[in-house]
Amino acid sequence: MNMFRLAASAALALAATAVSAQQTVKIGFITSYSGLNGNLGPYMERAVRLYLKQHEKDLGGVKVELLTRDDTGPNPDKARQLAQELVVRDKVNLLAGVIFTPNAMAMAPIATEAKVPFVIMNAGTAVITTRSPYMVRTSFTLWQSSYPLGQWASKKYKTAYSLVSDFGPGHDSEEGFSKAFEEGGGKMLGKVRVPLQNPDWAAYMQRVKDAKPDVLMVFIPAGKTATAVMKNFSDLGLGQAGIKLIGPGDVTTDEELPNMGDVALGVLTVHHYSAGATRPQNKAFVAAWKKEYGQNETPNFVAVGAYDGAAIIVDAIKALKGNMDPDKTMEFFKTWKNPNSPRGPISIDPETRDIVQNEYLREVKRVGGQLANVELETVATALKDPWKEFQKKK
Amino acid sequence: MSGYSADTRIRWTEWLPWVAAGLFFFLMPEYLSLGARILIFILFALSLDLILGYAGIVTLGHSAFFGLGAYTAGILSARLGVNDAFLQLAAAAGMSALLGMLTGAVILRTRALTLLMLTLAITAILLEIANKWSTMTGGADGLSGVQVSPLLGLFKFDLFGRTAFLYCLIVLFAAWWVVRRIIYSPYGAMLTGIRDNAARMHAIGAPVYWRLVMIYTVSATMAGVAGALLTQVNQFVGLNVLGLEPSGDILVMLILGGVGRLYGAFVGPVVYIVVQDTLAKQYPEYWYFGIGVLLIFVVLFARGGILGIFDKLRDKWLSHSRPKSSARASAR
Amino acid sequence: MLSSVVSVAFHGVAYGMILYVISVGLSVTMGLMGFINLAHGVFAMAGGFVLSSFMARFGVPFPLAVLSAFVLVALGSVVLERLLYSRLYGAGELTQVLFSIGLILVSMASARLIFGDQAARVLLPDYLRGQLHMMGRDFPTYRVFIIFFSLGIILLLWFGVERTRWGAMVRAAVDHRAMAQSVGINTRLLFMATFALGSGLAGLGGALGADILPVQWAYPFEHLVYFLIVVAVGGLGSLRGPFIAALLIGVADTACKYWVPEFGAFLVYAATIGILLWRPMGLFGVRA
Amino acid sequence: MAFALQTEKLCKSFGALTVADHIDFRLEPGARHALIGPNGAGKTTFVNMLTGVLAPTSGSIFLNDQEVTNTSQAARVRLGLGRTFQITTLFRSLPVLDNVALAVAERTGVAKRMWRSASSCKDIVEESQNLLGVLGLADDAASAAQDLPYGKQRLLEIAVTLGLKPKVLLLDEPAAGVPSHDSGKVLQQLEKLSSDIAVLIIEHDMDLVFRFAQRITVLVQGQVLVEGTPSEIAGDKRVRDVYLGEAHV
Repeated sequence: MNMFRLAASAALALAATAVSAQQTVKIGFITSYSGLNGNLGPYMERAVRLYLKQHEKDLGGVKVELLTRDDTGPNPDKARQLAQELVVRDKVNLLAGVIFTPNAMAMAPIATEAKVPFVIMNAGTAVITTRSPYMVRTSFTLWQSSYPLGQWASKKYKTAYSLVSDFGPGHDSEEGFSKAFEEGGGKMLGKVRVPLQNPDWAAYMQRVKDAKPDVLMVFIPAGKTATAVMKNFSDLGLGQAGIKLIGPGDVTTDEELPNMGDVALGVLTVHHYSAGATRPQNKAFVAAWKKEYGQNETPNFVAVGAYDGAAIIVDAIKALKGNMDPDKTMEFFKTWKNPNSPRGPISIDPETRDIVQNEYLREVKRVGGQLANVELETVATALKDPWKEFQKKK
Repeated sequence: MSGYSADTRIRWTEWLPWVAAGLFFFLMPEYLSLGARILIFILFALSLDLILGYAGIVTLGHSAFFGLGAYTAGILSARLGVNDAFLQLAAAAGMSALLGMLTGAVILRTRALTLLMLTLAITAILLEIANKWSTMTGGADGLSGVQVSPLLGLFKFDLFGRTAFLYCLIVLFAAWWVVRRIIYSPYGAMLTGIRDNAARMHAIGAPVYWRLVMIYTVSATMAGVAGALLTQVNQFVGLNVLGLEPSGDILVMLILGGVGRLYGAFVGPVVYIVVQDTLAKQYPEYWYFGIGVLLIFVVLFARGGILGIFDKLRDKWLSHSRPKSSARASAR
Repeated sequence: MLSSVVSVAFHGVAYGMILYVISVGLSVTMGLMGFINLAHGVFAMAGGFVLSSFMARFGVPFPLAVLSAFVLVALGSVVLERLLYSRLYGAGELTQVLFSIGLILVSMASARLIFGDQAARVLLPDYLRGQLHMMGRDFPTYRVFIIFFSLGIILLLWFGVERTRWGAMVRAAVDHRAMAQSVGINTRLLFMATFALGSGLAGLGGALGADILPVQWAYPFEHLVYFLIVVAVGGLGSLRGPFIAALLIGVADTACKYWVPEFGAFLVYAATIGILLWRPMGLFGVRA
Repeated sequence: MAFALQTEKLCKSFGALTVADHIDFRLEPGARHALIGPNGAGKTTFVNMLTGVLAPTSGSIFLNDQEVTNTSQAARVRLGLGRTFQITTLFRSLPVLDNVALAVAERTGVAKRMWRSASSCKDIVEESQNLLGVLGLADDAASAAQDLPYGKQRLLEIAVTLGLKPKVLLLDEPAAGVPSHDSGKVLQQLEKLSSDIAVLIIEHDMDLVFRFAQRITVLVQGQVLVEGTPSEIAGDKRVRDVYLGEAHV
């Protein structure tokens, strides 16, 4: 009964903060609860609620009101309409959330025109933050994970094949990986882009198998598609044929691991967050999550993006004492640092307003009877979005 | 109610939607972006009613024209720098008309499930093109950078959506006037004849197929204009304007309001979008449960859509004063 | 080259078989009852969830769980048929479209509430995992199983329809509905039984295919287009038609992905348009 | 002299089954002609070929000396060929007036117009009302066609076709399904038809046929058995054999 629990906890959170409400900061929170990948929205909202609950006492009496809206999946006109309403009618101080790139892009002009700071908590196409000076991103870009992945892979393997979903993040991942892989002396045997909604994967896997690369790099949106890919990889015996499966962390997102089963064992990925990471901040985060939402629940990278998104907002409120002047808020965002995020130290690049973070190489292993992404090494430290760095050089 | 026995004067009830829109503008200025969205979908539904309600063409691919119109307007601005609103509308109308004529000429000889699948396949192919041709359309990331110059050089599209709302309202009013003229014309009467009994229409010498192609083209044009409006209001085009989903949505909205009665296209989108918007704020993960229940309820208890309920009530009331209700050329 | 042809044909056939087992019921209900049932995928989804929860929660072995998916979905569909569908026979296609979309929405929300956001978890028994090595190629065991199992089901179904009294009644009712009624066939019972069988098969297909087409609450909408294409291309009211169509789609889709992946789903839709313009009633349609 | 309608060696077969076998048929202008024959003689197939619903296997059809063998149904209607259907084929949910008006509008070319209101097309409405008046349906103009009693639906069927001002009128069993005490009314209306129109009637009701027709053609197994005046037909032994034979079987 997710719905009722959510509603109840929301009501509680609001009631609790309402005690000494002189000032209210309104956050227009738009994410996807229904439609394609509608499963990700709740992770985002839970993470934000959890952070607010943990830190409401630090707010000095400023009340935070979260106005949640469903953009029904990759539905930019809907997202834009909701943003417009939140700004015009509800007079929100901040916009936040957004799973899908097109939705973020459609909302960009609203943020600019209305001067409303907009915290992107997921959508990961590199170009997004260039679309409005009022955007800041606390999640990731695909280049951040795929580029170091390519660098690392080029040291171990000679040939690679890439298989990505045919949309912005997929293209970013493909470009980031192959650029790094080829710079490191590797050879791309092929690149395939797969429709977002693709029923059967066997044909693609067969194609890869017959090309006999050393390594297959996969990016697909997190969720059940990832499971389907893993199963097909194993069903067609690519592993036995000596092909290694790697990718940005979306292939083995923490919440899907139980569905994948043993086929996921040994898969190597590069990502900024693993629920299984052993740093104390993360252990505390996971424990709090399980306490709040149940022992079987695990946070994922969407959750951590939103959790840190809530952190940046709460810190801004504290610093500005609730007076959320848009330009001052943006100034604060640009210099924000958090050495204690569950994913390690992070900060915002003042120039691009994009996240700066570490990237970890992980392997799926069995830990205490459960599958988990175990961090092996840090392959990049305080990494800025490589795409934007390359753009600057041009 | 169309045809040779119809009273074509505008009844006072027909002004109600416009009065309501006017009141909405002044009384609920904070909801204007939602309002503009509703107006656009009313126009889209109206275009569908012309072929579904009056000519009996059941389609799951009407988004092909809506989407083509949206992309035409968007590409014109974002890629070619043509920012004049009326030029964009005209181009969208022209492209959609062309597509309507071409595809209509190929598929309108078929019926029922076959027609349903052909229309669906056409919009699915357009969706694939929009997805793959990303240099032109922006692909799955959507087409941003669309701009619309101030209307007549005076009215800028503002953040509150005032200009957008009035602009959509004026376009919708013009479209309503056109549609109303068509359905009360001999052509409209002829279309209801085709819907009612196509074989008989052949036997009285009507070139049924070409007549259908013609009205399909008109309807496509109007859907294209609706799509262009969506682009202009949002300054953005996403892939979601094409494919099965928007086609299904608009079909549901129209049937919900009532098919073949002109104002069903007004009532359906208002109810659907308002219910969806309200439910989604309360239960973002489960709002479609409520919509589903609403649809099943309408099917079981209110055939003929929401306007059908009013008809039944009126008939009941009239049957007290008159012995027998007169014939009505209403929907099935 | 030759060996890749074998692989493409193999994967295409396996995929086509799943599509057929799920869609054949739709062809019959649409042909027999004239009901545009867009909600057919709901039954396939239900089958997937039955399989997964029986295996995961109650430890039911795979074969029994598959059987349960068939039986439970068939029974469940009878309830729906009696309560809702039967009121709408002959109600006009628009009403049926509206109703079935409503049903899809309600069942998607319910599935999400009950089973959550994750796809149904299917852990195959060990004897169905791994590969079989034949003709110098590897073939996933589960897909080989799917092909043979589905073939068995299909033969059983065809035998039932061609050789039994029930089958004769169904065929009579599809071809000449009024006549069937006038010679005293209890169409009410016949419809109910046929509907249950069709839905049960969809449940079976959904369960069998859950490892290939992941079952999650959005399932009924995601795959709707494919089910409809199979039925329309194959022809309403036919058993053979959708079989050929499903294999065609399965193989064409797989071939397109294997050799020309940059064309995405173009080929399937273009083929659909081509075939329907060539034969508007579908390949083996009894009625359009 | 030109014939209103003429066929030459008209043949139609469905596989091995021949349902029209070299039919040579002539309809004179202004004729009152009946086509009779036992069940399965191929009458309806013949009518469907004349109107263009079915394409003949071989042979040709002429309408006022103009060959129409391959022209469309609609084009034949424009050339003056009107037909009624054996099974009532009306615009059931539309008002009676509109049923006729649609035909009148189609004939006069008004039906293509999108930009003026239908009910303001006075000439169309008046002509339709007159036609309804002629057939005794004036009081029913506003009812839906499906609400009319069956006898009146048959009359409306004729009224719709007359709206096309046909030179040649094919009546496919106009009294089919009409109770016998009402078939007189149908006949009454038929007798009022203008003498400019050549009428071909296909009918089972022999009473009606012999009172109405001036010439009769008998079709048996897709072939013309005999043609003549009513009295010649009534006296023809072969015809009696066919019908008596049928009656005895």
